[in-house]
Amino acid sequence: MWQFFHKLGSPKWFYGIAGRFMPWLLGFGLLLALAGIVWGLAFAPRDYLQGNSYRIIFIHVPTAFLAQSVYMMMAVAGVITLVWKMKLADVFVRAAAPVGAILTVLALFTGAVWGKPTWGTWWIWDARLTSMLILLFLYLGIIGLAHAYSDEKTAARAVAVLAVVGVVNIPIIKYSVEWWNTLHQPATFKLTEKPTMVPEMWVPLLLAVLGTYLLFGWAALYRMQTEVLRRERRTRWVKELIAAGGGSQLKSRGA
Amino acid sequence: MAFDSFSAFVVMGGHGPYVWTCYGVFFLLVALIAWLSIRDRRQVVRSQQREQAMVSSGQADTARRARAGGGFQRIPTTQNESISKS
Amino acid sequence: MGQQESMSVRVLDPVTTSPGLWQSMIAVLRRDLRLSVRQKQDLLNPLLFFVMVVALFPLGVSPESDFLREAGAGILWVGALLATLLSLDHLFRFDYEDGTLEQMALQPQPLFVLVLAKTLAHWLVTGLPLVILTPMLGMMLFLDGNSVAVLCLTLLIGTPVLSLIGSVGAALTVGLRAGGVLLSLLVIPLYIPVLIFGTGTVMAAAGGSDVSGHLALMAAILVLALVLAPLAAAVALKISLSAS
Amino acid sequence: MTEPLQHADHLLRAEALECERDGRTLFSDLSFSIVPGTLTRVEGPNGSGKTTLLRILAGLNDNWSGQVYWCGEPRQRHWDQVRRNVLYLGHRPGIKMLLTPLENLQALVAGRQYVPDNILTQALEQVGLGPWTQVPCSQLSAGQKRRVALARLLFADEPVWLLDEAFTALDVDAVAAVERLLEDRVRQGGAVVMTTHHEPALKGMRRIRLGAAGEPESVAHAVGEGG
Repeated sequence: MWQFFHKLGSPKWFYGIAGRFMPWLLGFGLLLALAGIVWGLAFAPRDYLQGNSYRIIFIHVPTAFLAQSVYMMMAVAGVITLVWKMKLADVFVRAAAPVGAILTVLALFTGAVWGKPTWGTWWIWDARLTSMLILLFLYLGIIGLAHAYSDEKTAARAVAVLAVVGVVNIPIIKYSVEWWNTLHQPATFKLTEKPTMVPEMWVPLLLAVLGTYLLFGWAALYRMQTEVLRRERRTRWVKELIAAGGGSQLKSRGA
Repeated sequence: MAFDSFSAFVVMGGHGPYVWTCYGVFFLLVALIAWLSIRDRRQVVRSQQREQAMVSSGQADTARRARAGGGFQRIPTTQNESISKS
Repeated sequence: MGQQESMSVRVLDPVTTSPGLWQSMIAVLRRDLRLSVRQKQDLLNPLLFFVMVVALFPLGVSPESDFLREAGAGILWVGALLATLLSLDHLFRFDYEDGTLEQMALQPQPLFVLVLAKTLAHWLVTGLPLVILTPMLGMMLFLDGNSVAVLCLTLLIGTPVLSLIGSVGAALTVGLRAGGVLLSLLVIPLYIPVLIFGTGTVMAAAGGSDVSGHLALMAAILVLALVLAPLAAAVALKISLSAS
Repeated sequence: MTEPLQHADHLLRAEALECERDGRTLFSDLSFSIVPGTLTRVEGPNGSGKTTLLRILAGLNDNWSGQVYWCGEPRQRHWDQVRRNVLYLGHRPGIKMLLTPLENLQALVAGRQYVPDNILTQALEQVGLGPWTQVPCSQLSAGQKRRVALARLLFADEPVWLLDEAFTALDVDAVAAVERLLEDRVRQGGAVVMTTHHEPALKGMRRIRLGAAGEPESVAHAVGEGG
C-alpha cells in the first residue's frame, strides 16, 4: 500500500500509467456519452408535462453532477496536497479546475435555457441554479488564486486550502440556499425532480452521466500529463521523451 | 424513435430551439476543453524543444554571465551623450 | 576551538520559559488595538463606507418607506458585509510587510491562537462599530423597533463570522501585491450563507414568527467558524510566509 | 534537557537539504550542523539562497526537501521547542512604525520570554535609543530602527540565533558593538548563524558557502570547521 502511494507520487510512473488508461477512458467515454445523448434525444419518450424540452436533461444533469463532483475531488486532492505533499494531487487540482468551471457554466446555461420553456423566463432564482451559480464563483476563486501566485508550489498549497474551505462550506451553502428559496418562493415546479421516471428516460441519462465522467477522466489525465511535463521539464526522462518523440508521439498518446 | 419524422425531430414540438441551443453549446464547450488541453500540451512540448535546441547549440551565454557575478560596467548610449552635451 | 567551562546557554523548555496562550493572545490583541487607535483613518473608513453604501439605496432605488422597510435588513447586511470586506485586506498585510507575521509564526504558541486574537481585534474595530451604527441606519430605513433589535442581534452574531471567514481569504492573498480584489472574489461566495440566515432571520421576525431557532443556527455557524477558520487561516499564512 | 550545553551537542543539523525556487535549484545536498559556541556565516552571491537557507532553518520556509534535526531528533516532532529555542531576525524584523521602541519590544517579546519593562528600557538605552523610547518608530532613522530590532539580542535567551543581514544600516561603531556582542554570546555557548554583506571581524567563524544560482552545476558545500 505504502509502495503504491509512493509510486503514485512519481511523475514518471504516473505519466506512463496515465497514457495506458487514456485510450480506454476516451473510447468508452465517447461511446457511452454519445449513446446516452442519441438515445435521449431521439428515442426516449416525450415527457407528458414538459414536452420535448426535458431532453436537455441528458446534458444538464451530467454536467451539473460532474461539476459538483470535480469540486469534491479537488478538495480531496487538496487534503492530500496539504497532508502528504503529494505532487500529483496538486497537479490534479490545476488540471481539473478550468474543466470544472466550464462544466459549471454548461450546467448553468442549460439550466437557464431549459427554464425558458418551462417557467417562461430565462433565469429563475431557483435553489438549484443559485447553488450552481455560487459553485461557479468558488471555481473562479480557485482559478484566480492559482494564477495569482507565480510560484507553483505556493499556488498549489494555497488553492488546496481554498478548495478544502470551500468544500466545508458547500453543504452550508446548499442548505442556506434551499432555506432561502422556501422563504421567498412558494414551492414551484423543480427541474429534475420527478417522482417517476420511466426506464426509457433514466437509462440514457445514466449512460450520459457515466460517459461524461469517463471523458472527464480522460481530460484530467491528459491535462495532468501536460502539467507533469511542464514541471518535470528539467528531469532527464522528460528531456529524453521530448527529444525522442519530438512531441508528435506525445500528442498521439492523448488524442 | 420517439418522433414521426426527421422534421418533427428537429422541431421537437416547438422546443427545438432550446434543446438544440443547449446541445450546440454543450458540444462547443466540450470541444473548447479539448482544444485548450491540446494547445497547452503543444506549447509545453514546443517550448521544451526550443530550449533543448538552444542548449545544444551552446547558447548558455546568460548563465555564464550570471556565474561571473556581473561587472557593473556602464553601457554607452547615445541618450547619455546628448544629456551631457545639453 | 576555545574550551570554556562556563557555558551558560541552555536549551529552553517552552512550557516553563515562555508566556502561555492567554498572555500571548492578549499581547497580540493589545498591540493590534493600539495600532488601530493610532491609525484612526483606518478605523473610520469602513464605517463611513457602510453609511455611504446604505445611503445609496434610497437615492438609487427608492426613498419610499414601504420599499425601504422591506429591503432595509438586506441593505444593512450587504453594507456590513462590504464594509468588512473592505477592511480585510489590511488584516495581515502590514504585519506581513514589516515582518511581524514571521515573528508571530515563530512564537512557541500555535499560530492559529494568535490568528484568533488578531481576528478578534479586527472584529472589535470593524464589526462591532458596524453593529453599533446599525440602529441609527435602521431608523433611517424605517425599520420598526423589533426588526432593528433582531437585526442588531443577527449582526452581532454574524459579523464575527464575516471576520473569521475573511481571515482565511486575507491569509491566502497576503503575499500577493494586488490581493484585494481577489480577496473579495474568494470570500464573497463563502459569505452567502451568513447573509441568507442574517436577513432571513430579520424577515422572519418581521413576519411575527419566533426567531430563536434561526439565531441558534447562526450561533452554530459562528461556533463552526471559530473552530475552523483560525486553523485554515494559520495554514494559509504559513503557506504565504513560505513563499516570501 | 536543562544541563549546560556541551560543544558536542548538535543543536540544529541539516541533512541533504535541497531547495528549488521557480524551477531552479538554489542548493542541493547541503549538510551541516550548528553546535553550541559557534558562529557560522552563510556566504554566497546575491540570489544564491542565503535568506532562504536561514528561513528554512527557522522553519518559515516549507519548500525544501531533506531533513532537519533538532538536538538529534527530527525537527517536526518538537516544533514548540524549536520555536522557543531559535531566534530569527529577518531583514524585516517586525518593527511597527506606529509604536514606540518600547512598545515594539514588548509586543515582540510578549509571546516568547518573560522580560520586565525595566530590562527592555535598559536594553534600548544600551543600544543608544535612551532618548527615543517614547517616540513612534516612524520618526527614527533606518539605523535606529535596526537598533530597536537588535536590542532584542541584549536579553534574548535562545541558544540559536539566526540573523539575516543584521548589520544593515548600522554605523561602523554599532557594527563593531554587535560583533562584540555576538562573540560574547558564542563564548557563553550560544550558536549564531548569520548573513552579512561585509566580512565580519570575528574569530573562529565557520562558513557555509552557497554557489551562484542558475548554474546547472550549482552545488553548495559547508566549508571547514573554522577556528
